[in-house]
Amino acid sequence: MTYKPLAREAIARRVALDVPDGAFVNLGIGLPTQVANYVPADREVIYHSENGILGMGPAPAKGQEDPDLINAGKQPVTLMPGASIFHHTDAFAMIRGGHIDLALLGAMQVGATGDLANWATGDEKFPPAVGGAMDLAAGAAGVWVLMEHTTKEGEPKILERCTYPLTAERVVDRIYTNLAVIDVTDEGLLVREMVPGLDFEELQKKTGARLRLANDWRQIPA
Amino acid sequence: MTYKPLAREAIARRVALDVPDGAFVNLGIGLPTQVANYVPADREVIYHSENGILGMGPAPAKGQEDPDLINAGKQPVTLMPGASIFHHTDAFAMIRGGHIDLALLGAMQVGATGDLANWATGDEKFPPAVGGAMDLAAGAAGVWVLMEHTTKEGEPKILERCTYPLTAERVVDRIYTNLAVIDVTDEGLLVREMVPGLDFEELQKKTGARLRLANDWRQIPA
Amino acid sequence: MLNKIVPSLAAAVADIQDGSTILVGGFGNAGIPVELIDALIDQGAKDLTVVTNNAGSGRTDVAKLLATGRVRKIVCSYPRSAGSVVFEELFAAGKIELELVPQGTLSERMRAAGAGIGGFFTPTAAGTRLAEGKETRRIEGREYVLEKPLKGDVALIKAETADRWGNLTFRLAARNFAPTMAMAAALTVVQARKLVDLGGIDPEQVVTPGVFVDRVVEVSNPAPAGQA
Amino acid sequence: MLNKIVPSLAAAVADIQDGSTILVGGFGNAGIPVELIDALIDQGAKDLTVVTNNAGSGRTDVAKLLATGRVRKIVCSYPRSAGSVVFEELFAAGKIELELVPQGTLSERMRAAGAGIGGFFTPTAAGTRLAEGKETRRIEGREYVLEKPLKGDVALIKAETADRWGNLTFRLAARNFAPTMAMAAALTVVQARKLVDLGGIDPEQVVTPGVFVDRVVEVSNPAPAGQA
Repeated sequence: MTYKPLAREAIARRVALDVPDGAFVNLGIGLPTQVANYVPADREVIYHSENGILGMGPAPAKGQEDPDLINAGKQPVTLMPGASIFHHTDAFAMIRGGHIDLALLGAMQVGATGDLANWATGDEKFPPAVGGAMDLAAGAAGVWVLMEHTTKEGEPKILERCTYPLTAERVVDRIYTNLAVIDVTDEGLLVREMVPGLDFEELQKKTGARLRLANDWRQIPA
Repeated sequence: MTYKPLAREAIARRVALDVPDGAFVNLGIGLPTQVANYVPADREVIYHSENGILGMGPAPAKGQEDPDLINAGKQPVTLMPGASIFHHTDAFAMIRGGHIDLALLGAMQVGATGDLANWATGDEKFPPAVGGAMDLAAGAAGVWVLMEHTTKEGEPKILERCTYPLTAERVVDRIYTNLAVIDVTDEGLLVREMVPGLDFEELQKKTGARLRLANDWRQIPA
Repeated sequence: MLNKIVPSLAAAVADIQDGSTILVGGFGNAGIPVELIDALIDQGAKDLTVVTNNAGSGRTDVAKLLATGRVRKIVCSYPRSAGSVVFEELFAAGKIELELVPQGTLSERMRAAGAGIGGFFTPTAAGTRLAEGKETRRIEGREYVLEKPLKGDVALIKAETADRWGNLTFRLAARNFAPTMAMAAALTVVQARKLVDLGGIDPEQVVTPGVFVDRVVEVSNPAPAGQA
Repeated sequence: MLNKIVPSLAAAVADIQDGSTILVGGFGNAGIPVELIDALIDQGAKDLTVVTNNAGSGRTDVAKLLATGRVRKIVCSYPRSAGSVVFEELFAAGKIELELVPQGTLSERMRAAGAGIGGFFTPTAAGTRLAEGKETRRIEGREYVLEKPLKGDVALIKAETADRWGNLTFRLAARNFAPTMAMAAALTVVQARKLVDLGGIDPEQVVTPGVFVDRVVEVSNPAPAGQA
């Protein structure tokens, strides 16, 4: 059988279906930021930015950008009615204190017990940069990862143990890739969904940790 | 020679002369609160209250009290232009972080090295209460004590070591009593001023710790 | 839709469990959530630990809750104040346990709970009886005491303005412990004098962002606290 | 009279010493005190440690300060961002030391310095390379790292409104690190877009109370940060 991996936007679209109504959500830089574009219109999601914003709205119209109103990725944003502004220490108190329901993060690697590596490859040539990644990973009530299932070279990014420097230990709850949706459970990695046409053995081959297939697994909805 | 101890108000009046222009000051409950009444009119002093006020003004006119605007002693106060309101945790960050220039506090006992006892007598009959006393004593940049020189029974309140439970160790900078003004220095207690007519030997007799008389000591100005 | 507004005081406190730790806002008589406390009394939860700065005065609000006999323990900085007769009677009779905490440490411990801090070193109370039994450490020549986070199951808070996301403002010094307690409890319940539409509070003037609040009930004419 | 307003940028930074630790507000290009940084460059202090979230972008402000070669060490969370060419060159050449701190820990460490906290346990970075060499502790089943206060000799802050007592407001997300840095430095220097009379800021809307501020200078048309 043949299968077609999800496009990057399709990963964001798939995650968006699971973001609960009324949730306080922090979107990581890059692909996670796109999730907001696909959340169903009947859900009200409150977006948090670690530079001191709750209730971020979409990007402003061209020419309407305000240099004092940017998100954690330094892109211009807007405020929704109900938004609030606070300082950095309070923004991270929200994160560290478990008040943010969900952090959607990109990843380089995820370990079988939910370890996350998304800040450094260990390559010493470039200066390291961590930003708020460790605070979000350790602090948010829920952590979902969005990423390609393998590297460009086809190496697995889901591993028994990460080889890259960790961002946090045992924090990832769920992994959304271009091939599958996988829960991190006390009994290990549990495949909930796969793209149409992909069989479990093929998925396991592309994964560096032991997977189990949920009894009620299903195809990722188109 | 005869001498006349200062009245309570006169202690407050004497302290007021030393409160610097532009200082951020926290006034303890009771006698210290009265100091504000005597600060010279050409000085601008900013009063802090640990329940979240900077820039407190005098008591409101009768009938103008606002139940939401009280000081740490739960008395109604007013706000000066330039006042600010903040929450308790920030109010104590100001104190603990050394941002309050001066705390004026009452005391039951003061030790020769600046130990302060002003919250409990050790009598177990009554429930203990500490309020912000320990935070102020440990945190304020400067701590001045206002008190009678002896107890009603004539027992000294300035001692080599306090016998009552401590509020904080080594924090008092200066002691204003109804008999004298005494600095706590690295070399011990140094008498700066005495009430007219009091001689040093008499003061020493009423004091439970060794005093030294400053070369440039003077009479407490009337 | 995110709507934290509940229709009644009874609904706001309906599921508070026996044995809960309840953080109660207020300093002196400013900021005490009188109506929420009354609702808690009507609701009937018992074996409570109450964390609040003062132990009530007069016969209403905190004092009234203590008088029900349902408070096992009180954690506060200043239980003995003008009119704290109910507390004093219970204390003298050995019917209530008291944990005395310096006021700034009380607030900072709740802030730690709300901010995910596992503990902190404070100079307050170092060398005193209130540090007995606690871990201490010398840091840069100064003695510090290790204090632990103080978390609530429930916070009862009085606010001035609220919207359906739970954004809050307060009135003058009635703010006191409320923003910190709102962070520090698993369930934060707010009585607000005025409900406004989303956007009715300027984003830069929100004092407590809605993320710290779970339920809001309107009490447009709150009773004064500390009445005899 | 308490008057923190100084007449010029030069006067605001006149006595900054060689070897100082300078906290510089801003996140991305929002809230960066461009004119104060320029004044510091003109003033000439060297052997500096700079604490700021990003390591500058373009060739102005933080990047321009780094390019002078007077910054021995930078403490930040995210030095590598779009346009951080000056930092990258210095780092590659071994001409600047980097202490990388997670963003929330960076802010909390400065808050601890400002609030008189001797140290705190945080779950952030537990089990990672950034906790190596640090004391750790298991608290209620979770691993925490002991972090120390981070104090500045000087903070350079951009505000929107200020009065002569040093009360401040900020504009939108330009607030970011400024209130915390204002608490954390021995000398807090502010450039404000607008000076107002005492009472010109509503007491409930003051974000940084004047007690945390030492000097205010008016810069009514601040330049944008991060320019090439």
